[in-house]
Amino acid sequence: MSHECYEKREWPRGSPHNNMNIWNFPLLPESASTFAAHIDLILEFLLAITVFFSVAIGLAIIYFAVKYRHTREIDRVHSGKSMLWIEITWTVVPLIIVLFVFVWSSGVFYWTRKAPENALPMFVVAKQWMFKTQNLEGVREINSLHVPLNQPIRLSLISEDVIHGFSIPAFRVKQDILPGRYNMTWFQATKVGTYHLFCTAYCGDQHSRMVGTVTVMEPKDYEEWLAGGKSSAVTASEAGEQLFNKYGCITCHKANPGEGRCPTLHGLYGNSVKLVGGRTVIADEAYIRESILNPQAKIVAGYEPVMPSYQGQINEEGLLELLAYIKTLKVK
Amino acid sequence: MKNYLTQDISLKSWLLTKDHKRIALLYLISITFFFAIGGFAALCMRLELLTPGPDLLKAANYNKMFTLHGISMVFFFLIPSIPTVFGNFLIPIMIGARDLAFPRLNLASWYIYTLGALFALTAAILGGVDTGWTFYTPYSSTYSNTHVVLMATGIFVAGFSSIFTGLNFLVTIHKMRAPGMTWFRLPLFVWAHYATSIIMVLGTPVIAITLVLVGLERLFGVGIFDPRLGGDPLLFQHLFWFYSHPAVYIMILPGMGVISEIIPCFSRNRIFGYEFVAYSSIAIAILGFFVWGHHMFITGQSVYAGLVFSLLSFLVAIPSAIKAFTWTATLYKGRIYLRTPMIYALGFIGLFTIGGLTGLILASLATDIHFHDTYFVIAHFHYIMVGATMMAYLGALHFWWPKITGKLYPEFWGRISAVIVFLGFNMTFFPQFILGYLGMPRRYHVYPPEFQVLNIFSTAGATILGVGYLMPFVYLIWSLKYGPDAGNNPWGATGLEWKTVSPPITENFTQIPTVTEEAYDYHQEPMPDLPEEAM
Amino acid sequence: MSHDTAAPHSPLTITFYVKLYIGLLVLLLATVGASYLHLGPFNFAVAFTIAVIKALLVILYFMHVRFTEKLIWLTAGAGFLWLAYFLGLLFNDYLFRW
Amino acid sequence: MSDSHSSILSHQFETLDQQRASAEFGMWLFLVTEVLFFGGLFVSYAVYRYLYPVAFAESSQTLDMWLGCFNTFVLLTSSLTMALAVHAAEAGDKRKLIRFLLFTMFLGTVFLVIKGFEYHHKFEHHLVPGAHFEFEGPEKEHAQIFFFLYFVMTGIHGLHMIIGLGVLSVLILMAYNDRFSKEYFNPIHITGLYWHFVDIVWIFLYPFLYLIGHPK
Repeated sequence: MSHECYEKREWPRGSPHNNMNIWNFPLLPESASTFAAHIDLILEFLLAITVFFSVAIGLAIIYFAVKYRHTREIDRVHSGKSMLWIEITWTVVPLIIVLFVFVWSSGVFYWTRKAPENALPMFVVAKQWMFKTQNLEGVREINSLHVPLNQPIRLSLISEDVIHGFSIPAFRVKQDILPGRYNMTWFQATKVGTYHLFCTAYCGDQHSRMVGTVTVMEPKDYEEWLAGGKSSAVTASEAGEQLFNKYGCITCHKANPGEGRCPTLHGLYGNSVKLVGGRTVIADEAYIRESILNPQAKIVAGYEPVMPSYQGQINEEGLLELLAYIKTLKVK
Repeated sequence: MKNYLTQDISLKSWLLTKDHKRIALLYLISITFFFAIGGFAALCMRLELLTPGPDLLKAANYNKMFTLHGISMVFFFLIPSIPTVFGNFLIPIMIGARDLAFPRLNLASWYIYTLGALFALTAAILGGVDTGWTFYTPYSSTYSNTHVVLMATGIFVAGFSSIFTGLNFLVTIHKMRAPGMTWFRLPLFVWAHYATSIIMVLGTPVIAITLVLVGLERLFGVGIFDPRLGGDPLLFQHLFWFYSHPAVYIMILPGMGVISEIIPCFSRNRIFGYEFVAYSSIAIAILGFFVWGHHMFITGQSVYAGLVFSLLSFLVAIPSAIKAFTWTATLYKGRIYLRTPMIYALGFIGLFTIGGLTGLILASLATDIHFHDTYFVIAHFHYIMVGATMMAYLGALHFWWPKITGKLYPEFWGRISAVIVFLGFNMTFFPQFILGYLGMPRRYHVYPPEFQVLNIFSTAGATILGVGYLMPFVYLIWSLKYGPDAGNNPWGATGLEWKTVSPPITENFTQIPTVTEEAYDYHQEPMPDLPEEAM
Repeated sequence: MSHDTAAPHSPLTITFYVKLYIGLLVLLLATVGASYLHLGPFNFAVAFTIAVIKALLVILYFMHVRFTEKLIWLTAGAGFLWLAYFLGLLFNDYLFRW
Repeated sequence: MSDSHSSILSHQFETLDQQRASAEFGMWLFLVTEVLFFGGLFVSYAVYRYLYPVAFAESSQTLDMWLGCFNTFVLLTSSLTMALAVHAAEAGDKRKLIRFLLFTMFLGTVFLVIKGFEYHHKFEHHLVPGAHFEFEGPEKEHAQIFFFLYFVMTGIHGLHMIIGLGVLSVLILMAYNDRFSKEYFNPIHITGLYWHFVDIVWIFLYPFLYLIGHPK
């Protein structure tokens, strides 16, 4: 890895570097998602607090240092006792401020964690050192993600090796990507353009080259782009269906309950499952993933533990495609 | 009468000394060495970051540099810095004791530190480690091809040095106080070290066992963090930060103690609200244990845990704020002398305030999404750990230099260097706040070109900061030979350490003193003039 | 200085130690016996409670904490309290993961 | 300060009582660090037992609960003999002191020998985590986590026992050389604290590792 690789990297358009004037550098990040304004507002409030107290303390120090400088003759008589009301004031006032910010900020945070129902699912599989992205239409990209404008996008993220980070500063979006477990994030882009995508969790040698772009397009352009990429691809759930047949899942998991040796997967996603031992779990992505890789971990009540493990046979992308397929299976 | 330096000057008497003051000097030399190593690594990083491309270092070497910087600065410089040098030297004298409770254990701590340091240095010389000082799994346990186990061993070993130092301080402060030295007559420096020691004793064992687990996982390929084997990599982060967040308070609390000594002395005023400062140290030490999860808001930790940790993190801000207000209020109607230690102390307040308040932005869940793992975090914790702690460390070095060596440093150069350090520091790290806001991730070896100008500012500032750090190194050593004699109490300060001779005798006091007054018994009286040749 | 009481002697007799020891053995048998019962989640609770009682007996009597200064109570308590805090805050994560 | 004291009172202390209280407090602080040291393991244990309850129960069944029970009995007995040793030291009875310390060492050694047999059994049955790990049952990986924790926890506990035995042998030599008296037996007392603490760790390890699920 040398200069060569670096030179080839294309930084997003709009990068001031392209203007050949390095002094024209930004001081504020782009704001290109629905989150940006909300998070920035909290930031601005906290910055105002920071500036206010820093300046107040700084000025007080300078004022006292000048006024009570040792060479000056000035009245220095004071009781020398601390005053309780002052102590209480400067304990309670900051307390109120931070509690206010806590409530406000936590509300926004909660919003950023819960994707809306109508969000468009997409997948990100990270590995040293690239992001592999895929949408439901089956278009796969590397270190690049195309999304339509004003459409909530829900990303399921998983890593094949170490912990990575998924950060789009312009959207105020960041989520670590863990191996072995799905993490989720979502956003809704509000401005057409191309933005930085960074890996923010240190992941080894080429960490700083694990970067990419996110391109926001008008819905119409996005459709065109999809059509261009789709020609050779199948959709994610079609790919999942192929895997479903290839690995023989279909022989046991039948469409109707009670037909096969195994529970039906139709209508499974998002519903509760009764397990041996009386526990129930919600069939979310994590549960379905575990049931493929480690089927004995949670046995559905009324069934024998006959399913073999698929650990090491299906890769992360395959699992995500299977998930996409299973999610399409509705009750017949 | 012979003092502790001239009592016996053979090398053997130094290497086998049980005198807390000599052990403090052994530590001073060791940690200065590690400060130099960490500083060198920082210099390499800043030079590399002058340009967006890879120029000076290969990616792998850059990664090793920031790891070396982090490990030597955190584990081998900042954590031991003020406690092992100034705490060791001063706590027994301040409370009116002849030594720490366990002098042999104290010496053993230094040897344990040195052993750990040798492991770490061996790892660095054999090719270094590239995991970052945080050793996140599974990268450290499975994927990294560097000397992780050796380095982890070094930190594991050095951890016991920290545990034994904390234990020694706690026993000493509880059991060795002179007659009349009640808890509320203790200097706040001692309170701060008491709080620090609590963290050392309660926190350090957890990082020790965690590093053992990482080492086992790496050596034998089995363990509890590898997700391929059903492990949870986030558990490592929990265990790691359970120690490493409180460790931040190990680094800052002793500094707060130093500032609480310097400010009253150079404003010739009692400290404002003594009890509040004392209790806030303890509050910080205890609350500091309950906030570790704020390093994991966006790692996949549960949202509920995030809420709890965020709230607790906000609460830690309160005792810290109390301290900053209190120090400022102490200046009111004082008689203020802007001597070198005071300039450092006032700089400390300013930088600590900025560092602390920007911490709120990271404790707040929503804003942390944007700032997590960016240069904003780097800037924030450098304001605390370098801005504040290093200022306190240098302030302490100047304040107690006359006591430790019996010599005065050149005041003029002291003031110049204090101002240079302050300016250089701000120039280095302020641009990094903006870089973080723009989204520049930390630990990046190459970066998008629009970030270059701010990085140039930062590197330029680092150069100035480096000069600021080199100056005391030169003139303090110079003063050992050429500095004028300090006398026993050049600052007209209160506190038992100023009532003994400079440098103190081996058992500190000819007779154990009886304490009859509170700490900081200042009455706006003028400070003694420095001799001409000290200016 | 020659009259200081060098070592406070605990008021415990050998007979007391032996009785305590027998009590501990009874608790050991109880914990083994309880493991044969099918109590669901309470199996753990019972085993844990018995272990805590055993540990308390050892700390209070074998380790003489019952007869020492407050500081030792506080110190001994702090260790276990911290462990409890650690577990409590940690399970804020594990119990509530989505 | 009398002559008999000057040899046992270190220079930094004023009185023997101060010295004794400092040593005791110091040892307790050390035990607190030990609580947190083992705490890291207990916390990890709690997390994985919560995540993989079935695997933990099934793995636990492969341990011999009666051997574990016997070992608990051995350790509790050694705690008794240690307490009696301290009692003898308080009375200044050198002969009894040495005898009880030897008893304690003997019981500690018995514990380690039995532990050794258990380890040997695990090796023979491929229950040691690593390439040769074999486990009948659906959750092999999770069982491996149980056995990893089992070996680390009991291993570190065993290491503490070995250190304890080393300290005990030094104490016996010191007692033999008349280094202790009614006035001065700090080392016996604080070693006793350590030994009891190691016992306490085992009191928790036994039900946590051996008694999950129901014996068949």
